[in-house]
Amino acid sequence: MTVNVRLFAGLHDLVGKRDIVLDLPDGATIAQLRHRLAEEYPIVEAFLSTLVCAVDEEYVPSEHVLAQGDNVALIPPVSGGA
Amino acid sequence: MTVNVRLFAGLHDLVGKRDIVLDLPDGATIAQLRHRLAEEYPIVEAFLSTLVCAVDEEYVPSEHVLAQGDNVALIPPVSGGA
Amino acid sequence: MFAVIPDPLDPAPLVQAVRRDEAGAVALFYGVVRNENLGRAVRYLEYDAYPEMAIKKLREVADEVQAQFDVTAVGALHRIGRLEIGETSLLVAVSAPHRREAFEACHYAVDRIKQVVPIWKKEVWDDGAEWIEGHIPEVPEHTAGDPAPAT
Amino acid sequence: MFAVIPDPLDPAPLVQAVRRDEAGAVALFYGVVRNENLGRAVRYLEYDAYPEMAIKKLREVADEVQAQFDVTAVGALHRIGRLEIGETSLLVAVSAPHRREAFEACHYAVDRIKQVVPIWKKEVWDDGAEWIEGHIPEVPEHTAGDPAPAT
Repeated sequence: MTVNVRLFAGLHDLVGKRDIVLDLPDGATIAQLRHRLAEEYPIVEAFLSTLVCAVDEEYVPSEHVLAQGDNVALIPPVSGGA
Repeated sequence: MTVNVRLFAGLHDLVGKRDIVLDLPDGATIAQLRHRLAEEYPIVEAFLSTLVCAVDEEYVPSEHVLAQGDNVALIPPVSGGA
Repeated sequence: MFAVIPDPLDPAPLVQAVRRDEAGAVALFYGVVRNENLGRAVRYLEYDAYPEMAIKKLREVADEVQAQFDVTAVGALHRIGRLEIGETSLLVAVSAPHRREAFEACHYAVDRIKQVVPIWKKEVWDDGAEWIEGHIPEVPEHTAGDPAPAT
Repeated sequence: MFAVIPDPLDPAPLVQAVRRDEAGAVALFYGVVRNENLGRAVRYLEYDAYPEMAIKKLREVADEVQAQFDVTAVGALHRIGRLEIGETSLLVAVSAPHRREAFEACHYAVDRIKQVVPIWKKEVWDDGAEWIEGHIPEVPEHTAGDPAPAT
């Protein structure tokens, strides 16, 4: 299956794209997505420890199971406000 | 000597004037002014216990000595804000 | 910026007046006329003031806030005269490097304004009206430097 | 009123949106771009966001504030894109019957926004730039109701 992955802030700058598509086995979890991401975009690996993921605009844990076509957002530590 | 006395809020409504003039002995204090006020305007007496006075836009104690032509403001408990 | 005026209060110039390049936070307080007080329906308010002294006391409160909190600037406007429900009677703006100080100092400033500034409000209800008695301002102690009272 | 937009933020409609006849107080917070951070001169900021989710999270923070404090309404606007020194990045307005709750709830809302809303700022200095890493948002626990992880 494929999932769409949205990149923000430093990740967006590093990868140079707002959206990428990842190929994952059916029933893959967020944990597996993170592994795949590190394989395909080694530059991202340093960010993984502080990165959380969101699906359908909600933060999800590593055990969360993905479905075909899911929109996953990679959320670095947030720094809005002033 | 004479001093000018400014009235606000409920006192202004009761007396019906913004400013009155009081005749006081030379060297009179705020305490004496309060007595004289109660004599000349008995309607004001009920207010005296919570009233403070200001001279030259500054709160002053009962012992404060007045001078000819002073502008005294009678300040009921304040209730500005919302 | 400090003022006691009968016109509607405009927050924009007040906020502009307290803005500083080193201030990351501005807390702005609106005191608004509400439709009830102590369970009684309010029709409108009427504010009286001793304007010259009120402005002086607003400045003194601002100086006190500046001395006690890590803030960059303070400003306050008070409206007087007749105010309808929903209209703004008081605006207090405080800028500070950080938000905590802006909030705390602004809250303190509003508390102090209600304690020391010679402004009074009359609540007007359907069946009457009353001047609200709030705080009795502190009066400084009589000091040795003052002329001795006449006896 | 909640929005995440690239245009200058206007406080007037936000304050109007939270005004209620029973609210005697409105606390309005301005997050402002300041000229230094941690001792380093800042030239300007660049904000990135996940706007749809950011708006959703602003609403959730407002719901949380409404549940925890005696307030009448909450609104928040966040600006994104390039912001110069002195420009407003965040506006949070809270109305309440009384001032204490307005101040405390507004402060709390700003704290929570900085913890959970997917917005990021890049500081640009004379000699470089850096995306600021602030708070790692809490992630809900994996619950029994979720589909079992594939193994």
